Amino acid sequence: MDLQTLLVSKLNYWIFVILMIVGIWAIMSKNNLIKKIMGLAIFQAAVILFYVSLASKEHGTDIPIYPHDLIHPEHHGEVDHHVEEDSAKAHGAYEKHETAHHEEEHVKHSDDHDAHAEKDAHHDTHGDHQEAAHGVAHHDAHAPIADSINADDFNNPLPHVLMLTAIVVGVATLGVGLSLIQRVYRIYGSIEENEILEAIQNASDDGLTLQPEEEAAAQQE
Amino acid sequence: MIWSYDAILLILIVITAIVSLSIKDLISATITLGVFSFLLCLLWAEMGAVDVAFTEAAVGAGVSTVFLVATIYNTTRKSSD
Amino acid sequence: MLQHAPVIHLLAPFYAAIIICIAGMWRKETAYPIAVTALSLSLLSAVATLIKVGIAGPVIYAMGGWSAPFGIHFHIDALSALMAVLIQVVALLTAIHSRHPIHSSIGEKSYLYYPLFLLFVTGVTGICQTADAFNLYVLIEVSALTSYALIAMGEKRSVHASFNYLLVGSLGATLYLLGVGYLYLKTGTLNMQDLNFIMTTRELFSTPTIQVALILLMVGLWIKMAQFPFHGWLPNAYTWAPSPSAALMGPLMTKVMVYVMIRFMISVYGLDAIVDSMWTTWVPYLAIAGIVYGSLMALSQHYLRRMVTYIIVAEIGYMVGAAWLATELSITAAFYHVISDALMTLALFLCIAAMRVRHDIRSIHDMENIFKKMPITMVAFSIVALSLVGIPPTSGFISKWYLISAGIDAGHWPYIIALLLASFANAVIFFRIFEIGVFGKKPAEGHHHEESHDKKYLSEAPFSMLIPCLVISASIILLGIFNQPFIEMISTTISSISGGEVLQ
Amino acid sequence: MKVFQTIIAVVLGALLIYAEADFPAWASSKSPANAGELSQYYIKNIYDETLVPNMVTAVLADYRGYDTLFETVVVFTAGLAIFAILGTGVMREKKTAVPAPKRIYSEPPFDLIVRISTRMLVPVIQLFALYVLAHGHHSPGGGFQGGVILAASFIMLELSSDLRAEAAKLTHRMSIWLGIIGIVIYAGWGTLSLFFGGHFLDYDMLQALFPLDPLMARSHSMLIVEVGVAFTVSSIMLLIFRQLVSGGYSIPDKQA
Repeated sequence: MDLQTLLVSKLNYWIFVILMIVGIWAIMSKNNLIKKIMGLAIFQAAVILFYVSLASKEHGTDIPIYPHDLIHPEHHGEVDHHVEEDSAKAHGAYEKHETAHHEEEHVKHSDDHDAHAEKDAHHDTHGDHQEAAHGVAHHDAHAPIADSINADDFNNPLPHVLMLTAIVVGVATLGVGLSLIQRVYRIYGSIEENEILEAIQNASDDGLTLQPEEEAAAQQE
Repeated sequence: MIWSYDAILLILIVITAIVSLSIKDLISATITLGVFSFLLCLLWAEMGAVDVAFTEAAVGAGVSTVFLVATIYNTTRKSSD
Repeated sequence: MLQHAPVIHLLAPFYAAIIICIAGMWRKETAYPIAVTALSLSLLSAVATLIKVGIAGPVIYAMGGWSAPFGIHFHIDALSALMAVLIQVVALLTAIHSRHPIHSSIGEKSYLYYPLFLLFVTGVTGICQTADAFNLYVLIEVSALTSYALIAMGEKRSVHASFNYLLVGSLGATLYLLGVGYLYLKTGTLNMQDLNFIMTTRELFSTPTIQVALILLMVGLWIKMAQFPFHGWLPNAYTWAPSPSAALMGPLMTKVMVYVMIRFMISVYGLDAIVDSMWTTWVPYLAIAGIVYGSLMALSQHYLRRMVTYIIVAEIGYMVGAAWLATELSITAAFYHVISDALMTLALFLCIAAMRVRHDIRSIHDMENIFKKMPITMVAFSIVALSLVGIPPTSGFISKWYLISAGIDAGHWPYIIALLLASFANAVIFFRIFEIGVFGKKPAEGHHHEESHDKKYLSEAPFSMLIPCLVISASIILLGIFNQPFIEMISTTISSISGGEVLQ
Repeated sequence: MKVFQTIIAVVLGALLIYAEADFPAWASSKSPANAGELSQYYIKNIYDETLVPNMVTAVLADYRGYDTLFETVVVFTAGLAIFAILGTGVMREKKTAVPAPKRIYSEPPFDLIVRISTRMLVPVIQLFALYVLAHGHHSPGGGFQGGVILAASFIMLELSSDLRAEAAKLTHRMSIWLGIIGIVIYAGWGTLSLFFGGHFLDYDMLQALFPLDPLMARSHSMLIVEVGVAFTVSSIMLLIFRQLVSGGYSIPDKQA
């Protein structure tokens, strides 16, 4: 395909490649430790750009949240008391189905896992559970809306979930990295890679003679 | 998901990324990284990823910039490259 | 409760970490006993799962009750069950060992050290059991973050080493994440079995995206396991870390990444797809470079801890090389070597830490007459040395035997030569140590050996450090002698996975 | 030395560009990821199985709840790690190039405008944070975003007023406590379902606790889990900020 469609149709992926190159180049060749951490942040942002751009669909698709009218079709103006009746009825029907399950009355917020009571929950295999989950779908308070949804209307929710995790993990790594930078600054007096390596070099000719200050400090106490 | 709006944002993102890595003064480099993150948040929102945009704004741009400035406060502000 | 065993030996260290955080703030000394009881409980549950897997075949535990592709679930076959048991054994022995060194070097922060220790074990155990590619990334990050902190609590130079490890480790994990993203783009699922199923049915293996995904995954994992060109972070990180951290992470972090690599090779890509690809030609040569580099660097070190780190780099070369010969025998040999090498690395770190605590021995030259000073620890040390060199009764010999037979079977002669060279280098290293240890410095160097037998001279390692050393060296020998069940279990699992039938 | 790095970066770029030719068109609903069985199932069945309109929150807290649990553990671990690296024990380092900060940065230059405006804004921000947390099922938001905004309001308060006074109010011990409470709520809620015969993190089984059907049980369990996440994220982000600003000295020694 000619360059125009190649470039236009996949602009996100081109920018993602450029950002990755910038990020990995910064991590490797920047001298300042904080610049290296920034390079890492940009590198992770590039991967997030890749994931989110593979989740979006054609123009006009909606954000991955069900619009209100789709969920409660019968809410156009009528009083919603009959909705409560359906749920009560469905709830009742559901109750009979569930009595077969052996229930334990005590509600112990199990904090210490080792201490929990020995209780064999004769739980049938998870396959059967899956059937129960599908079974449940027919009992809920409103008509199942699965068939009335056209999957192409909404963006793919899965990459969004993965990227929520990736962003938070990125910030956690950033926090730990910055605390390490502060300790490095306090020990060597600089956050420039070359100055730190010099400080390490003349602190000890090799690993052998270095007497770890902390260990010595700890022994003195 | 207007393509042209997308393209402008992406170009701006690449520019702010490169600029934030090349500024010598660390505080302004951090602020540029903040701009980079907020542009990313704008891009996610525009691409339909609303939750990711919210997280990027709050966690990615907001808190990381605060952490970076806090660290620069405790170390040096000037950087050699 | 046995049905929930896979979750129990994941939650036991997790809840113990939380309890220690709470209890530790008031009384520091409660941290150690809680950690040891939690790890012993999780060891029991891991062994129970191993037995169950041995009898009933792979255990599938669906998280949150959702069926296969929609929710995350554990797929525990013999490989992951063995790894889980190995992790709990290493963690328990390191926890027992860590009482004395932690108390002396970072006593007042022990209520922080043990939660990080246990969260690392939780993350690594989770890695071995999950069947979801993205969940693996989150667990890699959990174990990575804890290892940055565990390293940075060591000596002064450990902080800079930990920062370098953070940069390179996060780079590796993000490359792994990108590799998973490429797989998801082409197949649409994140579950390992599902990936394999879709990739085989749609013959996606030859498409550029899946090839590049394999490159990204492997580069990411090689960075995390310190394979030769990407090993820069490992020597400094494990040399300056506190000894219990090095004893915990040395055997576990890198070996679990080898397990993840093998899991991706056989369960996701499938052995038959990999065998005829060009990977099986150039990767063993990369591994050979790693073996040669690691052995030569280990030979040239005289600082004990740094020497062990280079031995780890060489051992990783064995495993990657064997795995990428891509025959069932070679992967069985690689996996067996994962187990035996984890035990050997742990034993080395424990003995060296014991020597350092009692006689402040840091390098080879300090080890004068060590056999007289610490006879029991040196017995354990010499057993490990024999195992590293590959002398029969030990597990090192068995793993080298299977590695070399796999090399012969695959007809890859340079790999066999590299293995023999590495064994020879290990022999030189350890016999040099024995020579100094038994006979002391040569008289020509002007050191007369004082034969005084006062109390200070013959002082063994503290009791809590001695037991793990002995247990580990005994288990090395036992693993060597009773290797047949392990090899049997591993090879049947690998052949069943790569035998084409897809475990849905 | 710079040449070597640029070569590596360019090689990685070339590798990625080589793969791009094979990518499906950028925003195509026919691409394997979007047309795959997994995402189709999610889009179609989420509301029927969890009564939660926001698909992302549903997948985050319920289908992949185990992922989010370990993500909360990552945040908690980061807090512990920073506390261990920069914590009190480090203060007694003897021979360091730069002496550790002796006293906490206590009194910012008094600025009436900043102080008054902060005092007016903080309650509004905290209210918004709780709204984001509680409304995570229906609109974008949830545990993480709500927690971080809550932490941001405390950070704003501390930056504008006296850090030592603020530190005394919410000590590091309290922050770790809140972090633990958050994780215990999340993991404990998952473990609780073990006792009712379900698998780990299986909210269906918890309808025995609530007198309502499993769907509502799932929806409410997700809210409880999000509250746990918000506890951990807000307290740990505040702890990380405190550690980084004060260089690990914000903890009054007697309490360490």
